Order: sequence, then C-alpha cells, then structure tokens
Amino acid sequence: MIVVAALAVLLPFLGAVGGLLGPRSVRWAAWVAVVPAAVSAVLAAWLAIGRARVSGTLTLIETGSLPISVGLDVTELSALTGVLATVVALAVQVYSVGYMRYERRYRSYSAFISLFTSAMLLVVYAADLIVLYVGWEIMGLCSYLLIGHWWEDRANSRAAVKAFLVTRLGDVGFLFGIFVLGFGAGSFRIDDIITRFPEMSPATLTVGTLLLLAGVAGKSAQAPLHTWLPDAMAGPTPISALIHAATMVAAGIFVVARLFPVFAAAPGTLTVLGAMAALGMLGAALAALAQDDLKRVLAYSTISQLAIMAGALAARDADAAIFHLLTHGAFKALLFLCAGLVIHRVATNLMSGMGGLRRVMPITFATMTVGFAALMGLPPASGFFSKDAALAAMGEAARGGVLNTIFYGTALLTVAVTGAYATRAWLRTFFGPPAVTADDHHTGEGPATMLWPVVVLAVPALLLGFAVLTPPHLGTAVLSVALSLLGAGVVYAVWRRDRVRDPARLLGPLRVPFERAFYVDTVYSTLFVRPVWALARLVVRTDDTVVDGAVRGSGRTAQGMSGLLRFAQNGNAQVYVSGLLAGLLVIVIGAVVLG
Amino acid sequence: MTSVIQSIDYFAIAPPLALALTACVVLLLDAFLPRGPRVRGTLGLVTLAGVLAALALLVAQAVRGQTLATFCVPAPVACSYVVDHITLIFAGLALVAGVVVILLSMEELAGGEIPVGEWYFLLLCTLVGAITLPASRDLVMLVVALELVSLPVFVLTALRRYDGRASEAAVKLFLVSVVSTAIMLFGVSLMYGVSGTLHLAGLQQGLVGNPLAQTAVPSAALVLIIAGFAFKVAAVPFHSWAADVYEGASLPVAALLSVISKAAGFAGLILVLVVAQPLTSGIWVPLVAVIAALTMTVGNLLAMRQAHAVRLLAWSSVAQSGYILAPLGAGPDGAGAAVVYLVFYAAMNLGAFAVVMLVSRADSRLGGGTLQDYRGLIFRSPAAALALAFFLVCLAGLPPGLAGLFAKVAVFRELVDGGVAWLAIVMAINTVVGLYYYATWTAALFSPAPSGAPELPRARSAQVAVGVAIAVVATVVFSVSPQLVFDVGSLSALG
Amino acid sequence: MTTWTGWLTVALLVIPTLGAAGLFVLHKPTESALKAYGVIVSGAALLPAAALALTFDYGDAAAIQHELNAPWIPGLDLRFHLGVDGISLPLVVLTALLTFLCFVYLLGARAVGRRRELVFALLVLDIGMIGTFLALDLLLFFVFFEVVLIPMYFVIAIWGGPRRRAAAVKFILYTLLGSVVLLLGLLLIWSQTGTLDIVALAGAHGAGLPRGVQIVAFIAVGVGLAVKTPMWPLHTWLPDAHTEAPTVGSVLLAGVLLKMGTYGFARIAIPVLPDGAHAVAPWLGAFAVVGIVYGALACLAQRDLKRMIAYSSVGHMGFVLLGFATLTPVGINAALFGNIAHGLITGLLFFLAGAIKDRYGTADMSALGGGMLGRLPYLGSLLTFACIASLGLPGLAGFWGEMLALLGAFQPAPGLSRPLFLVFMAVGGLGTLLTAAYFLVMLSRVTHGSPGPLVPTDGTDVRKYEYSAWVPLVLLILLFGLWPKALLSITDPAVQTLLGAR
Amino acid sequence: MHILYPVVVSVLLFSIGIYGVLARRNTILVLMSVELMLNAVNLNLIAFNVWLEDRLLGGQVLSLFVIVIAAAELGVGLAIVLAVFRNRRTVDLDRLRDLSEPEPEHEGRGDGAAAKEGVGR
Repeated sequence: MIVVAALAVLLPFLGAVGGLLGPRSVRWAAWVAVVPAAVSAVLAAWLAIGRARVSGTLTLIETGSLPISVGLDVTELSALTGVLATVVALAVQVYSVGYMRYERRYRSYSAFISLFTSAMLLVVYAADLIVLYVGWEIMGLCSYLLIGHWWEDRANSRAAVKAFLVTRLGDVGFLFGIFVLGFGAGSFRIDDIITRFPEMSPATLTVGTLLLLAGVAGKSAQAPLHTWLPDAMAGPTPISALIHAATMVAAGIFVVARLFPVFAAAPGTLTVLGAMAALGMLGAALAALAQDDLKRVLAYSTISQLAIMAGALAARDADAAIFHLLTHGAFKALLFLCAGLVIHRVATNLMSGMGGLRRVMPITFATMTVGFAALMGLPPASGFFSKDAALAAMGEAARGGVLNTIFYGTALLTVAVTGAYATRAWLRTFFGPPAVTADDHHTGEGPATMLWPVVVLAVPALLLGFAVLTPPHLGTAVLSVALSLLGAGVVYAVWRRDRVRDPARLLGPLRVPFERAFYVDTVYSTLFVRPVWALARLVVRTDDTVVDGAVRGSGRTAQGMSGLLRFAQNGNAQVYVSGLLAGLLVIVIGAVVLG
Repeated sequence: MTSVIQSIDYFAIAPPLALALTACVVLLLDAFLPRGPRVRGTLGLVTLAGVLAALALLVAQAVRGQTLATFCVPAPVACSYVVDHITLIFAGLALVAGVVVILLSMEELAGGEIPVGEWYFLLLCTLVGAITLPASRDLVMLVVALELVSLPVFVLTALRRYDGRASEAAVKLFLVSVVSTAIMLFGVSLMYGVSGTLHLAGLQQGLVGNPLAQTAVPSAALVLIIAGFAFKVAAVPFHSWAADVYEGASLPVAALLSVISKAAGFAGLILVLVVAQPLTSGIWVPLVAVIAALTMTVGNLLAMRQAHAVRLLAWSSVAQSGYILAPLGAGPDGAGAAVVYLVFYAAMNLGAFAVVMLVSRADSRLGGGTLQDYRGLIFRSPAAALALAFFLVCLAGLPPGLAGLFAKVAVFRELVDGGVAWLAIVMAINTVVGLYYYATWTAALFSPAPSGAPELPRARSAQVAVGVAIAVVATVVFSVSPQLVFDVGSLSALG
Repeated sequence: MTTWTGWLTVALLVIPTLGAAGLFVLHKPTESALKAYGVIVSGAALLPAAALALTFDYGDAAAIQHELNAPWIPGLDLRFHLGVDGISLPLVVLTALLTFLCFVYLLGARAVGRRRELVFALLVLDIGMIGTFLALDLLLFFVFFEVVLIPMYFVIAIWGGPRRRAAAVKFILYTLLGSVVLLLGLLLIWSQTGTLDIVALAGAHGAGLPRGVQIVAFIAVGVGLAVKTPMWPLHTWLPDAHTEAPTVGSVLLAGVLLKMGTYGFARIAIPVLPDGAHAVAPWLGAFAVVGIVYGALACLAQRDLKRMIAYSSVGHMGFVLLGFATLTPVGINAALFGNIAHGLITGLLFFLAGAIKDRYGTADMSALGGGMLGRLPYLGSLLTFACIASLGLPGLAGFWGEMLALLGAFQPAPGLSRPLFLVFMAVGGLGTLLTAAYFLVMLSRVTHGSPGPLVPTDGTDVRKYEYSAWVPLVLLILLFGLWPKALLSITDPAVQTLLGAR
Repeated sequence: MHILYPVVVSVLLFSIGIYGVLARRNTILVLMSVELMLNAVNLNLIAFNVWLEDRLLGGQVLSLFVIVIAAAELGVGLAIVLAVFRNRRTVDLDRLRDLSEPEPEHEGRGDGAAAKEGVGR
C-alpha cells in the first residue's frame, strides 16, 4: 500500500517533469497533465476507501542532529484530504484543457499544476515534518509561478511576489515551530510528536504550536497574513479555484488537524487561533460584501470560510473543521470554476460588467447557485452540514469562557454577512439587466472540458453533507439558516429597489473601508514594505561610504602618507644627511634609555 | 712579551686573493692591450673567470667543511679572518651575484663610453670587500672591508663621466656613505675605548671589567657602529639616498648596490649583533624591530606611487631590507631567517634588475624607463615579460613565486615564534602595500601597449639574457626546493 | 601514511600543471585548438576527481583516504601531505567539475582575446583550488590558498569589465591581507604545537594549546578565512570583483574561491582550535547573521545583476558561517552542504548573468527592462530556476544548507549561549525571507513584464554550449535538493569525527 | 690626564664636522668637514689606546687605517666633485637635485593613463 501512496505523490511529479521537458505539443502536455492526476485521484481514493493506515519509511537522513525520515504516513485524515486534493486537481486539469488550451504557455502551466498536486500530496501524506515542509514550500512556489502565469502584466507579477513572500514569512515561523516540536519530541516524525507531546513542557508546546500557527496563517490566509489571497486572484481562474480556494489554503487547516492532539494540549495557542479566526471570518466577510471583482468576492469568502474552520479547530473540534474543509473545497472550487466560466464569457472580472447571465448560461447558473447555497449554508447543500458542525462546536465551546462566547457571536454574525455577500454576488451576476459587453464573440457556456468538471463538482458540493452521517444540531442549524436568510433578505430588498445599482451602497460610508479590506495592505506597506526598502537603500549607501569607504580610505591614507614621505625625498643630499643624523640621534637616545 | 707574528693560512684567504689578483691582471691587460670591442669582451671574460675561480675556491673551502681561521693573536686567542658557515654563505652569495653583475656590465660597457679596465677593476675590488667582510672578526678588518665595498662603488657610479646624473648620484652616495662611515668609525673608537679590544670575539669579555661599560657608552657605541651597516642596507633613517643613486647609476651598479653591497651590510650587522653580541640582545632587539618596521613601511610607501621602474625597485629593495631585518627584531635567533630571506631576495632582485636592463637596453631612450614603457612587454618580448613577472611576483611573495612566499613565511615564522606580534602585523600590512605596486607593474606587462606608441625593438642581449637565466634558474630552484636555502641558512649552522 | 592511491590526488594537481606548462610548448595555436585544449586538459583533470569519488570508501568517510605524505621543506616543517575525506571530497569534485564546465562554456564564447593566457590562468587557478582542498598540512594549505590570487587577479584585470583594474587590485590586496593574517594564525599554531600536520592537530582536538593562544589563533585564522569567505564586514572586495570579472572568473570566484575560506573553518579552525572556536563562535555567529540580513538588504537595492548576485553570496556565506558558529555536527554539515549548494547555484547564476550580459550588453536591471521570459524564454526560465534554488526552496540544493544551519542554531553546542543563538536563528529566518524578496523582485523586474526598449544584440536563446555547461549544474542542484542524503551521508561521519571527543 | 679631556675634544671636533656637513653648501667644504669627523675618530683611538695601555696597539693601528681611508675617500670625493663640476658647472649641493622624487603632476601621468586604459579596452 505504501507504494500506492508513493505513486500517488510521484506520478504528478513525473507528469510535471514530462510536461516541462517533453515535446512541445499541447496534446502531449494535456495528456501528461490529466492522466497522472486521474491516476493519483484513483490511488488516493483507494487509500481512503481502504481506511487502513499506511506508513513506510524510505530512508533516514542523518543531519548530525535529529534525523529526517523520508517516509509517508497515510492516516484517515490524510487519505480524505488527499482525495480532496487529487479530485480538485483532476477537475482543474481537465477544466484547464478547455480554459487554457489556446494559451501559449499551457505546457508550463499544466506542469506547475501537476507539481503542485504532487507537493500537496506530499504535505498530506508526509510522515515527517521536514518532509511536510518540503512539500509545503513547493506548494508556495507553484502558487507563485501560477499566480504570475500572465507575467506580462506587472500587477500579476507583483501579486505573485506578494503571495510568496507573505506565505514565506509565515513559513519561517512554521520551520521554527517544527524545530521546537521536533527537539521537544526528539524526532521530526509526526507520529513521534503526537505520541510524545505529554513529555514536552507547556511552554514548549505553546511556543511550538504558535510558531506553526504562523505558517498556518500564511498558507491558509488567516489574519494577519491573509493579504496575499485577494491579490492572488490575478492568476488564471482555475488556479484560484484549485490552489487558492480548495487545496493549498486548506493545507494550513490540515496541518493543525493533523497535529491536533498537540494543539489541543496548548490552550493558549487555541485561544490565539480563535481570535485570529474571529477577526478573519467577520473582516473578510465584510470585505467580500463590498468587492466588485467577482473573484475577489470569492477570495474574501475563502478567507472567511477558512476562518470558520480555524474557529472550529480553536473550539477543539477537528472533525468539524475537516468536514468543512472538504465541503468548502468542493463548493469553493465549484464557485471558482463557475466564476471562470462567467469570466470566460464576459471577459471581465467585474460584476458591474455582468448581469442577467442566467438565461445565457443556464448550466453555470444552476451549478453556481448550488455553490452559493453551500456557501451560505442553506440546506440541503453540503455547506449547511459542515458549517453547522463548526458552529455547533463553537457554540459548545462558548460555554467555556467569555472569549469563546465572543468568537461564537462573531461566527454567527459572519453567517449573516455571508448570506448577504453571497446573495449580492448571485444577484449581480445572474439577474438584473444584461450588461453590454463589447467582446461577445463567445457564445454558449464554454467548451465541454470546462463544463464537465463544474457539473461533476456540483454533485459533492450539493451532496457531500450526507456523506457524514451526523444529524444537524437543531438549534444552531435553525439559527444559522435564519441569520443567513436574514442577510440575504436585506440584500435582496435593497437590490429590488434598483436592479442596476450595487446593493453594497447599503453600507454607506463604510463601503470604501470594506472594499479596501480595512486598509490592511496600506498599513503593511507603511509599516513593513517601505521601511525595508528604505533600509535597503541605507545599507547600500552605508556599504559604499562606510564599509567600503574604510577600505578605500585606508588606500587613500597610504597614498597620502606616501606623498608626505616623497616630500622629504627632494634630492638635496644635505636633507638626507640631516634626516640620517636626526634619526640616528633618536636611536642612540633609545638605545641609551633601553640600556 | 709573546710573539705576535702571525702565520697566514693562504687557503683561507684564497678567494679574496684570487679576486685581487684578477683585479690587477685586468688593470694590466687594460693598460697593455689595444682598445676595442674585442678587448672589452676579453676583459669581461677574464673578470668572469676570476670570479668563477674565487667561487671554485670557496666551494673547495665549503667542501672541506671545517672552519678556517687566520690572522690570529694569542692569549686570548682571537682571529681576524675566519672562514666558517656564515662567511661561506655571504661570500658565495656575493660571488654568484657578482657573476650576474659582470654579465650585466658586459652589456653596459658594450657602448664603449665607459673605461672598461677601471670598471672591472673596481668591480673586483668591491667583490673582494664583499667576501672579506663576512670573514672579518675584528673591527679593523670590518671597517676596511666595508670601505673596500663602498669606495669602488662611488667611482663605479661616477664612471659614466659624460652623464651629470651619474656624477650627482655619486656625490649623494659618497656624501651619505662617508658620513655614515665616520659615524661608524666614531662608534668603533668608543667601543674600543670601553672594551679595550678590537676583536669581535673579545668584545663581550672586554666589556665586563671596564668601568665605562656600566654607562650608556657601549649602547651608544653599538648603535653608531651599526650605522655604517645600516647605511649599506638602506635601513631607515639611512635610506634616503637609495632611489636617487639607483636612478642615477648605471643598472649593473644599482644591481650591485641592491644585492652585493646590501648583503655585505647584513653580514656586518649579523657579525656585530649576533656573532659578537657585545651587549645583551634586550638592548638592540627592540631597536632593530622598530627600525625594521619603519624601513619596510617607508620603503613600501615610497614605492607605492613610483612611476619610474628603477626608483620603484630602489624603494622596494628598501622595503625588502626591512623584511630581512625583521627576524633580527625577534631576537638573535632570527639571524637564520634573515639569511634565508637575503638569499631568496638576492636571486629575485638580481633577476628583476637584469630584466630591467634587458628592456632598457632594447630601447636606449629609456633610462630604465617608466612603468608605462613596460606596457605590452608580453607582446614584444614574451620571455622577458614572463621572467620579470615571475620576479615581481616572487618579490611580492605570492605563488607561483614560491621562493618569495617561503622567504616571507620564514620571516613570519620567526616573528610569531619570537612573540613579536606587532611587528608581524606591521609586516603583514606591508606585504599588502608591497603587492600593490608589484601587481600594478606586473599588470602593465600584460596589458596592451597604448595605441600609437612607437614599435619598440625587441630586447636582445646575450649576456644579459644569461644573467636573467641564471636568476630565473636560481629562483625556480629555490621555489621548488627551498630546502637548499633553509639548509645553508639554518640557525644551527650559524652558531 | 601514504597509500598507493595517493597518486590520484597528485594527478589532480599534475594534470593542470602539465596542461599549463604545455601551453608554452604550443606554437601559435589557433583559437579552436586552444578551445579544445582547455576542455581536454580540464576534462582529463576531471577524471582523477571522478576516480577519487568512485574509489572513495564511503563506509569510512571520516578517514583520510588516498593519502600522500612526503617531506618537502623540512626547514619549515612543511610536508607535501595530501588526502581526501568526507569534508573535502565533494569540494574537490565540485572544483574539477566547475573548471571543466567553465572550459566547456568557453568553447562557445566568442571573441575572447588572448585565449592562451586565459586557459593558462584558469589552469593555474585550478591547481590552487584543488590543492587547497587536498592539502593536509597547514603551510601547504596556505601555499595553495595563495596560488589562486595571481591568476584570478589577471582573469579580472585582463578580461574584466570597464573598471577591472581597480577591482582586480582591490581583490588581490584585500584577500592577500586576509591570507597574511591567516598565515600568522597558522604559524602561531605551529609555534605552539611544533607540527603543521592537520590530521595530527585535528586528532589532538586542541590538546596542548592553551585557551588564550587558541582564541588568538582562531581570530587570526578566522579573519583570514573570513576575508575570502567573505564575512561581513570584510566583503567589499567581492561585489567589485564579481561585477568586473568575466563570466568564467565570476563562476570560479563564487563557485570555488569563496569555498576555500569556509573550507578552512571546517578543516583547520574548528577542529584544531576547539576552545578558540568555542570562545569566538558567538561573534562569528553574530557577524554571520548580520551578513545574511545586510547582504539581503544590499541585494534589494542593487541595480546591477552581477553585483546583486555577488551580494547574495555574502548572505549565503552568512548561513554557512552561522552553521560553523553553532559548532554542532548539524551546523557544520549545514555549512558544508551550503558550500556545495552555493557553488552549484551561484555558479549557475553567474553563468546566466554572463549570458545575459553577453546578449544585452549590460547587466543593469533597469536597462534590461523586463520581459525576458518573452524574449528569451529558456534563458529566463533557467534564471528563474537558479534564483528559486538560491532563495532556498526545499527540493533544491539551496534549502538544506540554510535549514540545517538554522536547525544548528536552534540548539548550539553545549556551552554556547542558547538565547543568543535563538536570536541568530530568528534573524537568519528573517534573512531567508529577505533573500526570497530580492530574488523575486529581481525576477519580477527582469523576466516579467513586457519587453523593454533594450533589444538584445543577439536574440538567440540558450545555445548548445551553454546547455552543456549548465545542465550538469541544474541536475546536481536537483539531485542534492531532492536527495540531500547524497551529500550528508559523506560529510556527516567526517564531521562527527572532527567534533569528536568533545 | 683623565681620558675625558681628549674624548670631549674629540666629540667637539666630531660635532663641528657634522655641523660643517650639514651647513656648508659647497661640496669641497663638506668634504673637509668629513675629514674633521674622521680626525676626531683618530684622536679618540689614540687617546683610548694610551689610556688602555693596549698591548696590541689596536687603536693606533686602526687610526693608521683611518688615515688611509680618509685619504682615499678624499681622493675619490674630489674626483667625483670634479666630474660633477665638469657636467654641471657647479659644486653646490643644493643645486644638485636632478635626481629626486618627481613632481606629483608628473607621476600622476601613470595613474591617469592606467584609468584611461581601463576604459579603452
């Protein structure tokens, strides 16, 4: 079985290599992208169905300190997440064949997705934290490469750099967290860490998990490291669907769940996680309410939904978090792919350029409606069940303290806002008067390779909730559906009054701050980016004037002294003799003193 | 009163005797043979033969391997002329260097403006002095030998009678030299006064009973004696004459001054300070250290901005004197390292002078030339350029010039071992400064000549080429197998 | 103890020597003959290196193998003592390989004036570099350490850019100052122990050397090596030298010459002077992390591509030094790994920068404009690859050195202040972020965006000879990145021995 | 007679010689000053010899040598002065300054040209 896991990881990698180095034909690239993804999906499913824990170590790498064990360890959680990752990846690969096939750089694009799939699987299946970190970072790289896929546009390039750097900032902490836990447990093996955490001091646990949390926040776009995600929407839509909605961002949640016993032993960390989640879910939801760019709406909603998962984790319910992770993966991928279809059709990201599309794109309309329903948590869509589980967990935790109560309240408020922004996006896209688009040479909904994945994804988005046979918690269920509908109702009411204008006008003076996501970017730019640039310029100046200046100065000093000495060499023999005698006198005096 | 009639060991004094005889022969031949280019060559060859004969005698002495002493007085036994290890090294060095200088002279004299007989005669006289000096074991002998080294050089410098610069150089050399000699003699007289003897062997003993020995007089006397030798090695503050004289004198004379005369100076220093050791080393070692530091620093700084090749070599040889002095600044045991460095230095420096001679001969407009004139030498005469580059790199002390590197390592080793860290650091910095000008010059050899520069004739001179070859071979041998030098200069042999 | 395979180590030195000497014999060789000559000689020199790697007993990587020990200069106690172990073997092979690749690169480079001299200089350089890694005698190490100065000086001064003369002079003077200080340190060790034999000295683990002496000697040796490494603030010769040096010069300078400094720490400074190392390690670590951040910040604001890569070396060498400063096996493994990785990656980066400069006529980033991925997609992709490798992405060689160095700093050797090293680790971590920042900003500026007004004079993408010089590097970067054990399993036993008995 | 008297005289003589060497511009006079210095040495030697009652008469022997040396030096010196006079028509020491460190602007030629060459290639 371990071979199966290894193959699942390796095949997409080989696919990436084959795609990059293979013949220059789109057909080859497409095959080499889709087939490994499909096989991996099958293998991942096999592992998940087998339900047996699979683990194996290829080799131990002696580092001189704790060894690194190169191995895989497929737990139940890993297997499930693996299925999610591979299925979404397969969907995206197939979808991309249609979406990107006329793209000049399809080869590298699909290869990077394959590489990403491989890295994600490595993260999911890794038995060792360092190995996990390897995959973790490679995912970051792929994300960078894919966001910057249309690098001709400087904005994309900037977004890619930003995404990489912000996540890397978290990753530095993540790596240090690995060190702390690894040394605490005397091993980097996840298993050892989970079994040995009682031996660690509370301080070690808290510090280690907090540091890991930094990485989680970076990857899963949690406050305060969330700012890269909305910008990352600059990448091709399938990428937004795959990486920035369904899988990569889920990696952070996955890691916390994977190490959950350790996190559970560090209450301080969970409180911090809860606070981050509370801040993130409401803030992002509010920001989503004011965006005009459809993909940015979805991006902020991703942040918000991930925060809900984090909230569930903070409430010590890892299952609820993973449940929501899975359903979210499905419905958010669906939403993005639908958004991709829409954008493909109208050639703009902005909702002000859409409207009335339900007639033109009925399939998209239907599937996206499912997606939005799941997002809002309306029964019977999958999101209803998972969100309910998460909310119930948080409600349960709320009994334990004031802070937790506040978190729970925030979560409920978020549900209402979610209802509002989802409805706004739904209405602005598919209803109202059709916007006139200059570029209307696309007819129909799009190529089959794009439609099929959407339809396929709609099924789990709708039905995945029933897979987990836990009945909804009645109280929270009713409350959340009611809140969601309340939010939706308010937006609908405003929209009804004027079907052309944006219901976000309801926000009044708050609209701009919301749209700018509370100016976090600006603050970061002032606080960090600009000082670093100033510092860099200062360093260059210092290097030239002080550090190198000292070097050059010593050269000049030597030259100057040389000039002084040359002055004495004026050719007059009597000057020479005078110097000689004066020097001799000094030496004689010296000798006499010494003698 | 015991007899003071001395028996003479002629084998011991055979080398200087051979040289002196050759000198007379040369003078006679010059007087009786007709003038002409062929005679010039003949005289050169005779001189060369004489030097080689002396060298052969020296080798014979070395092979025999025992210390020869002559001109001795009884009770307490003290000899004025001793042929021991140190004598052999310095004399051998002077003679081999003499061969190269004679080869350079042959080229210099080819022009016919300089009287040949006198030239060779004076050259041989200098060599007599240079090989007598390391054998001297009393102050009279030392003074006379030193004068024998100096006086002919004044004349050699001035022999280019038509050249005002040569005369000027001679005046400067003469003036500084005679003042130094006078100072030295004054020191000798004082030393005689406080020790009651002129024999080096008796100095230490003589000082013990003398009431004046408790005063500062012996220290002062020692410093004054050193002055004469310090002038020879161009140590600070006796350095000022060096560049002017090197520039004004003809190149063979400059080479002679920088190697033979300098070696004689060091021989004297080592004899007075280390072999005789009239005073405890605590008095003179710090002084020598300070002088060494000053000498290398001043020499290097002055060389740094030099555009004139010979002046640069002059100041660089001042700096090199500082390096040679440095191990003596670590203690008497440093003499071995000083000798080792001197031997390496002689080969490298003579080589450099020989190539400069070769290049300046190729274009008589250049009196040694500025560094600019060396640009693109690699294209004009690759062999000369490579040789010069090799010597310069050696002088700088970097591989592939391993000879220079090992020489410096030997000195550094002595300094570190002797615990004179400050001097080691000063020398380290000086090495870097030194590299600056050596590297600049070397780089000039390999960079293309400025466009529009006249096509310079290729360097061609058989004798000088042989001289260069000797230096190259010596330096390469020293590089590959430096142990040869370490063997001769090893400390145990000095005792 | 001389083993019969000692001739392999000698062959490594003799082949380039004969090759260099052979150049004097060749009479008016043609350009193409010289091209072939260089490749053949360096290829021949690669053979013993490969043989060395093949016959190396990996089960006993801690032991000195292929040893040759013969007296050379008894007057200086200098012995001709060569050998390889797990620490030096990778560097020896890397050197031979990089030299070979440089000659391969020169196959295609057009219009190299005075090729014979260039071949000569590079071969002499090769002798010095390989000799340094083989030497097991303090003075012999120093001699080889010095051998590289003159040829590199000429490589910069003759084939360099417009301000080459000043850069070359600065390079040689600065590094000479370092080496002289190094020599003083080595001689101090000698004067206290009476031996120059590195194996014996390392085996003694500082026995017989008083602590005070060890500290002074470590500072002297360390400063000497740090100049070559270069450690902040002794680095300013490097940017100038790199900016002006021709491509092959930069490659060898970054790829091998810098390693000679860091190798000295592993070979001499730390094993021979353990107490000194212990006392000075916090300072070394501090300078190292300052170098990391400082180098990265300096890179951020650079305009010239080659200069930026040069400053990046300061940062990367900071990680290597940090690894040494921890005095832990993992730290030293990290440093040795970082050495090799940096040699491969920065070598590749300089190759690429040189190729860009050849094509565009400038390496100024603002002049280059952007859009290289559009104009020269393969070159741009390779540049991206090299940058990503250099910023320490896991899966590529650059990562392991940095990660393990930080790991070492997390738990430094007993006796070193843990909080201090934790601060170093944190600052180092920040450094990795800044490193990523400047590389990505550079990529963004140069490879992304629409092509600028500057049109390359030579619009062909990567050529065959360029591929043949670069692909081996790319493969090795991947190999060591994906399979770090390949290197760690060689160095670790040697490092454990080196730190043993403590 | 105490040894101090002759020695003091000798030191004075020597000092006068030094003064002459430093202060006289005419080369001939400088030569004569050097003679004074050498004679101070002689005086010293003889006095010490007597004071020490040296059996080997070392001081006297050396003083004979010094006299010879002085003569030789003077001879060579005068010859050189003659040569200088023939070439330069002067024997003033401070006008014999053809050989000296060149003026800075002259030697600056090297640097400037080197820089230019750097750009030129």
